[in-house]
Amino acid sequence: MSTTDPVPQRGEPVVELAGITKRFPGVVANSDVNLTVRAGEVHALCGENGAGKSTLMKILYGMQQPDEGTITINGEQVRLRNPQDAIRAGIGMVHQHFMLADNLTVRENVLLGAENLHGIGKAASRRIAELEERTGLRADQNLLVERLGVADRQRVEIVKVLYRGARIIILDEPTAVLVPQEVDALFETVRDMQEQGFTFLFISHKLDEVRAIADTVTVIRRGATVGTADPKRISSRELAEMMVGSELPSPETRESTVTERDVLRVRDLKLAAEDSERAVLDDISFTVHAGEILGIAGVEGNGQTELVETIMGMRKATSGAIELVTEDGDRNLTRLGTLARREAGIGYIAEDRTRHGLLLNQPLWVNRVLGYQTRRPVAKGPLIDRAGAREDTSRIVEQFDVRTPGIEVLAGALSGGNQQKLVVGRELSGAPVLLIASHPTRGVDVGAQALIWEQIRTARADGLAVLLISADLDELIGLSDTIRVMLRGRLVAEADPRTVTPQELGSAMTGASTDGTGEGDGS
Amino acid sequence: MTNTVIESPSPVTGPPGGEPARRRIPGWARGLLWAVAAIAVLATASYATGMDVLTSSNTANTALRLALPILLAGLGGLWAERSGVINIGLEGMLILGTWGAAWGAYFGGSVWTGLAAAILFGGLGGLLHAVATVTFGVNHIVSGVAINLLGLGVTKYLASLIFEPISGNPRQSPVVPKYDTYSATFLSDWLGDIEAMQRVFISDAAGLIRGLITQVTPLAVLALLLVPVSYLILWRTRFGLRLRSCGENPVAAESLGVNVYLHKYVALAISGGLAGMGGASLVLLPGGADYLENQTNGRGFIGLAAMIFGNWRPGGLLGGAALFGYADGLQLSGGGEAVISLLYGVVILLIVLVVLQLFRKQWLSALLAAAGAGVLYYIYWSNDALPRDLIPYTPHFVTLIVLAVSAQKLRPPRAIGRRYRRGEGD
Amino acid sequence: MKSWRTALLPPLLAIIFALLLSSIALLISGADPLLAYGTMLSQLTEGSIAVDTVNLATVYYLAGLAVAIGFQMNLFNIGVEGQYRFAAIIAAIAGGALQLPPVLHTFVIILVAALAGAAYAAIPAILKVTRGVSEVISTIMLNAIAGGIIAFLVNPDQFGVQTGNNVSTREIPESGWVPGIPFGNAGTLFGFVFIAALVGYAYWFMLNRTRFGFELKASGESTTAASAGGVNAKKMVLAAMLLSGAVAGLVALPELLGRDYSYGITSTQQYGFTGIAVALLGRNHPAGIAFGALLWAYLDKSAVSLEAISVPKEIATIIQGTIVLSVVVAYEIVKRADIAAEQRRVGRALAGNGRKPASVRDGGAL
Amino acid sequence: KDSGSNDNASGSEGGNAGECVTAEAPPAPPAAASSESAAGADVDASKLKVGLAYDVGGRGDASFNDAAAAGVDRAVEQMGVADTTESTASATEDEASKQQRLSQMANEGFNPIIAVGFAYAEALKAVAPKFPDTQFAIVDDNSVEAENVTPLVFAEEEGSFLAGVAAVYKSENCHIGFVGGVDTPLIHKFEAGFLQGAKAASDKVKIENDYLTPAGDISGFQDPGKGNVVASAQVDKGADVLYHAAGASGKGVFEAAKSGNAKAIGVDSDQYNQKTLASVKDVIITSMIKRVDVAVFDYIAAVAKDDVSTLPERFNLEVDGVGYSTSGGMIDDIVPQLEGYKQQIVDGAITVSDKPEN
Ligand SMILES: Nc1ncnc2c1ncn2[C@@H]1O[C@H](COP(=O)(O)OP(=O)(O)OP(=O)(O)O)[C@@H](O)[C@H]1O
Ligand SMILES: Nc1ncnc2c1ncn2[C@@H]1O[C@H](COP(=O)(O)OP(=O)(O)OP(=O)(O)O)[C@@H](O)[C@H]1O
Ligand SMILES: [Mg+2]
Ligand SMILES: [Mg+2]
Repeated sequence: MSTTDPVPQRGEPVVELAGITKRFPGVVANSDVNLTVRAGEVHALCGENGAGKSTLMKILYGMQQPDEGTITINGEQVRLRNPQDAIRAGIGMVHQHFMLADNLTVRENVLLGAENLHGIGKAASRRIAELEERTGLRADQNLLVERLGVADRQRVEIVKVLYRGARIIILDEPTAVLVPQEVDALFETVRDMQEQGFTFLFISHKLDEVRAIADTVTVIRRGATVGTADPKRISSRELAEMMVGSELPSPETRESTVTERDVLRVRDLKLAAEDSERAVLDDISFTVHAGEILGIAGVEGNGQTELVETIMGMRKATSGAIELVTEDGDRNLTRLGTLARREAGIGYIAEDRTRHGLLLNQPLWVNRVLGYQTRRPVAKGPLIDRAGAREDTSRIVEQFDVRTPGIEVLAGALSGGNQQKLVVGRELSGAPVLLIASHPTRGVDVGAQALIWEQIRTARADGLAVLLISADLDELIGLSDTIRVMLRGRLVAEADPRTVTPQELGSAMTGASTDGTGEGDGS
Repeated sequence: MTNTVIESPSPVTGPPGGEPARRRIPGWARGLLWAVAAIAVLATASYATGMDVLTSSNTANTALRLALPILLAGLGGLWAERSGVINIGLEGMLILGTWGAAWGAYFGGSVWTGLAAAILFGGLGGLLHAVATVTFGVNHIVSGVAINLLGLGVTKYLASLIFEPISGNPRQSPVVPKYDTYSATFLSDWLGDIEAMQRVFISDAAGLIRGLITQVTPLAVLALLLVPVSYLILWRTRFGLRLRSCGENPVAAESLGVNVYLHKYVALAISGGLAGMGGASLVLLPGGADYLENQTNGRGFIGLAAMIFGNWRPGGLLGGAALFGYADGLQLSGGGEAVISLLYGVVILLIVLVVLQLFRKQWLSALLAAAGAGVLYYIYWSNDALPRDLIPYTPHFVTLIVLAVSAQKLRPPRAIGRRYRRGEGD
Repeated sequence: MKSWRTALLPPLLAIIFALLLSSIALLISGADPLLAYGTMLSQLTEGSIAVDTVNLATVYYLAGLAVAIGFQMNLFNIGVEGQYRFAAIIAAIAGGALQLPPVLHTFVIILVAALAGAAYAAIPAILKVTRGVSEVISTIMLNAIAGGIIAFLVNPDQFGVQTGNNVSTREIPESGWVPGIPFGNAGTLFGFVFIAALVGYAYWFMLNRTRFGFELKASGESTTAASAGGVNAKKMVLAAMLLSGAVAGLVALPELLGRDYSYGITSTQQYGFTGIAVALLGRNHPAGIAFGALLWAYLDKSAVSLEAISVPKEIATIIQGTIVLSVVVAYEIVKRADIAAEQRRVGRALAGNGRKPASVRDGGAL
Repeated sequence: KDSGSNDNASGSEGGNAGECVTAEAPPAPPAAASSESAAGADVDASKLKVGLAYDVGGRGDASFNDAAAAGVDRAVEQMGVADTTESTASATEDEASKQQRLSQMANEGFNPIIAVGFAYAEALKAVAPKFPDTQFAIVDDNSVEAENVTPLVFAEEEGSFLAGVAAVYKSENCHIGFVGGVDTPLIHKFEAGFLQGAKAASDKVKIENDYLTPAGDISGFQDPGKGNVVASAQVDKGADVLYHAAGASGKGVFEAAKSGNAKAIGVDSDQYNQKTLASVKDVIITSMIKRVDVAVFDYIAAVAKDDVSTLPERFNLEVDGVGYSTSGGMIDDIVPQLEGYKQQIVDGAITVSDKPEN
């Protein structure tokens, strides 16, 4: 193996963080945090958005310097001035947001910064191949990373860490974008490696996952350690209460509000990939009724993004029809641009709020205008109604509990959850007849999550039709009235949210099962 | 209901829209293919119009010379932009290089001291760009504009301070040593014979190659070698990998212990040095000027264009520089008639494109290309000389036409032009 | 919001820094910096320098605005140079050929210039949206080509007139001029100053008050977010480029309609490149650009006086380069301080609100 | 390594000089004393303060700016001019800067003020009326109509005519070339005279004729690299005597001539003796000289005598405002023929056009 250091005995503390304090301008991200991680364990960290988990881990990984406190690795007090120091100390980190260069190959991404270990030639290739084997990565080393799906990217990240000979591995929200099966596979790998003596620090907002994999869990609230517990002896609900000091919400819908009135009709929709005949979307037909939430399940990269963007007019359908039924009657949207579709009454919560939802360098009230620049109360004819926009933004801030010092603050200065609340508030303000919600609560903490679910549900009760795309199967099952499963650009199965389990849904999403969840697909 | 748990579900290996990885021809082979295609088109045009100058050794020789500063500036751009820093200050660094070359060659007494001083001066310009953009996070374009101004102002100032007492002219240096030229005589004679045989294609190719191996200067050889060398360093060494990673995702690079600032600094110093070398190629080549105010005349910008043309790759930028140099050389030495026959070559190119697009069922662009071909053919057919005021701009026209014809799949480094600060990544 | 300190401190610091640096250069060359600066300053009150400075600044202002419009949309329109020269020759030819009543004549010339500028900008715009050709390359090429077109058009065989050894377009009749404001010995202020100010106001209004300006800015900041918000990026590229070209088309008009009345081979070039520096100096803000244009013009003008006291006038270029660089560095430093202050403010405000842990009841979940 | 220069264009096949010449040269006049302007011999100019406004390039450009400077220098030396000032235009300055330069000098009491280059024409039109008591002169332009403005223009075409004749006499291949810097009317005069002279001497001479850049792009005067390429191409086509009117780009022309075993003719001043051209002087057989220095000197003398009307309307061959140099002795053998043509032009038997045919 690559590490020649004596492997510490199981159960001995390998990482001891004592009295760590980190202040950012205006925020104390960590205050007097103490954390002890023992060799060979999976140690979970839990906490709300912005609780300071990532910051703490970055400190351990040498990317941030603590203002106070000490770090002890394998019994030796160390100063980690940069990631290089941490790597040398045997620490590796898989970041919350992928740290991959898309335009470089898998091999290059792995080698980067660790060229001294095995050179950059054959020996390195062999070692990478070995690690790919171990982590289940089945991509050619010379493939550009941009061609990989999320699960494989995750694996590349882990290969990167292993390649550097890390014995202590930090996984910051590694499961946020994975489906249950992928999560299981990841956990399998983690357990295997745990057997071999690796130590893990694991961060997740999904408490059942924490309970499934972790040996110990430490909860952080507002930058300070609340306590450490044994996850096997504590329920998710108790854990959540430790985190937020309150009950754990669940996205359940009960009484159905589905009506007979069609709102969105999509027929035989087809979308060809750029420069090729291959269909990214094939033969998609469905209808969303007023008061209905139609959930689309699918592994990321199977065409959900494209479906949403085609309905929004950001991509041009190759064939098929999209119709919206409003009070003024049927409107064929197929030939309209995005703005016209929005004006026709579609609200759109994009899957990536920073790329598609917000102008990060503009104040909140300017963001209120985006997508509504032709409509009252934010516009008057060809002019922008600044007073109207400000006023309505204040309303959203109030109504949706956006935590911000004011509406002149730049959108980029809000935390992710608050950004999302602003987007949801905006998209529900135009009195939409249809809401397209892509991953509406991704990366959002439990409190904000509950609020967003509640708002969607309220609007649904008023007759709003919702097309919901989510990777969070609990959310999908809890909110939807109907679920359709998308695989390789087709709608392959239908499931009843009242009876289906996440595991079954996961099987259908990966094409592994043709039974149980309704009509099968032909592949 | 069954709970099927799949061991390793990774059904999708690429985002939709990404094509199933097409088999790719290696870069060098594609370059060769392009070169052969280009010679074929030129040979046909030369044969059809009876203009030997299209493929004469003299044209090739001239093209090489005119392409040198552009090539070197382009390489400078490549190094900077691969590390994530936009460099429109190339012009200023080129100017600094011209002054340095003359100064070094005059006071050092040798072309090599001149070259060294040019690299040094250009490199200083690059470092200034690094201080501004990397350390102070200044907008890259602002800094580039400032460096262009400073390059001009400082060299003018230094020239009047140092050169004027010797040359009696604040805008010109005294006479400085020039590079000797070398020819591969045997090969060149043999190729000369083939060229004289007037066989289609073979003679044309011989002529072009012969032009590249006669009266070559060490500086030209060095510059050409720098293309593969740049490739090897940037794509085949650990330093290059780290440097490129700074241009693609500096935060990721940082997270792996790469010193992003240092790599950007080094990249910019090299960038400036290369641009400085480009300046030296205006001063130290036989037949060139000594230091002369304003002699760079926008070549830094053309170099930048050549680099974008070449899609941020050394081979591509060599192609861009060669295209520009060739068209310029042709127009200068062959005049209007030669340009007219080049037009014929462009028409052939467009016809090929029409066929290709018809084959791909891209009706609209086929139609456009056909219309373009028609118009150009009409111009060719109805004129024997173009308006002479426009002829000097042949290389600019050619570059535009080639860009418009070739589908643009440009792939700039992902993080180019972005501000990066240590420890600010998420 | 922004204090005067934030707006004015950086340029002041930068100017001081640039002066210090230039002083070193001056001392090396054996000149007296104080005398040099004194001469530059005292020039302001002499002859027509003050008026000339404003006149030249008008030209730079328009060029700066043209560049800034492109920057708003993340387009790097290096092509202002070619666009203004192309527009100038077309407008001069049209203006010289037409016979119209006074105000109308002027108006038509301005219109022609704007259209010609936009037309020349349309080439890179169309190449960009249909073929993906980088506007940086295409405008570099078109700048050069504009020179050829002008040489061709101004040729006496086409539309030019030869006077002495100069060739230029036919003189525009007086009905097409924009009358200036005479200050006696202090020169004549271009009437176009007011038109330029109007254009500056229109730019500000368009950007900050109209839907179009909103879409432009949004698209410039984030193409993806804008397109999700219903803004067609390609259309905005076209619009921004055409608008930028149209304003570029006006660049030569203050001189053409206020002083020269014809455009020829000795007409000044490079205003487009100066425009880039001025736009950057003014941070794309109409008032900032005005400040940058005035400063730039002043440095250009006072450089002429330096030779009289045998100081190399390259010093002015060095000052200009140093100012551009140090202004942005100073802005950067002040901005960082401001962001930190802002964060502290946000932090305090949140702390004041009592950043209570999220509670399910807050969201009103079932 | 290439030995010094290629020897492919060796002159052996060209036969002896003169084969190309088809026209009989007019008889040379009896040698007259060179009229090196004696105007200033006894003039006292100690009351004059002379201002000199250069065009782009300024003092030291080894071209017309430099020649003007030489004229003033001689005036200082011989006539005791009290004070001088000078200022140079920059390539990108606006019209107002030129006016400013002239006004500034006038305000400071300089009189006369000499504007070097036709680029000052417009500025002078605006400034001259404001300073009626100041005398102005402008080189290379006669379009300014004002009482106090004296045009100093030259018959470049006449001097170039003789250059054309010399080229034909010295060509072994009966093939010569002209390289113009920028395609402007001023340079057309050089071209026109050269072409006419060559054709007058031979009806079978082949002439290459190229410009480096079109009007408005002054880089043609500053790009020896381009000059070299164009001239090399001309040499390659067989031209063996090249005449340039390309400012600093001319250096590239000389180098092309040198490496192609051809000869070259300089322009404006005696380029054989120019420091920056020392390495190529052996190919410069003669230069077409434009006596800007003489014109400037004579002008200052005339102002000192308070009578500018004595100045010639045009500085032509007759007043030795243009001419040719013989430094290096390479055209000593054809001086009689050249003098013969010169006499014909002076006498009016030959009129030289200032516009190229076609
Ligand atoms: N670079 C930084 N500059 C300033 N403040 C920061 C920075 N990074 C983090 N913070 C602050 O530190 C707090 C903790 O952030 P951190 O990313 O550690 O939260 P987290 O617990 O990982 O949240 P999440 O669950 O959303 O990932 C944030 O709320 C933020 O205010
Ligand atoms: N690079 C940074 N520079 C300045 N401030 C930052 C930076 N990164 C984070 N912050 C601060 O952190 C806060 C947001 O933190 P963070 O991104 O961790 O939020 P979050 O709630 O964890 O959202 P998410 O879970 O979606 O990442 C903001 O208040 C912002 O001011
Ligand atoms: Mg976070
Ligand atoms: Mg985090």
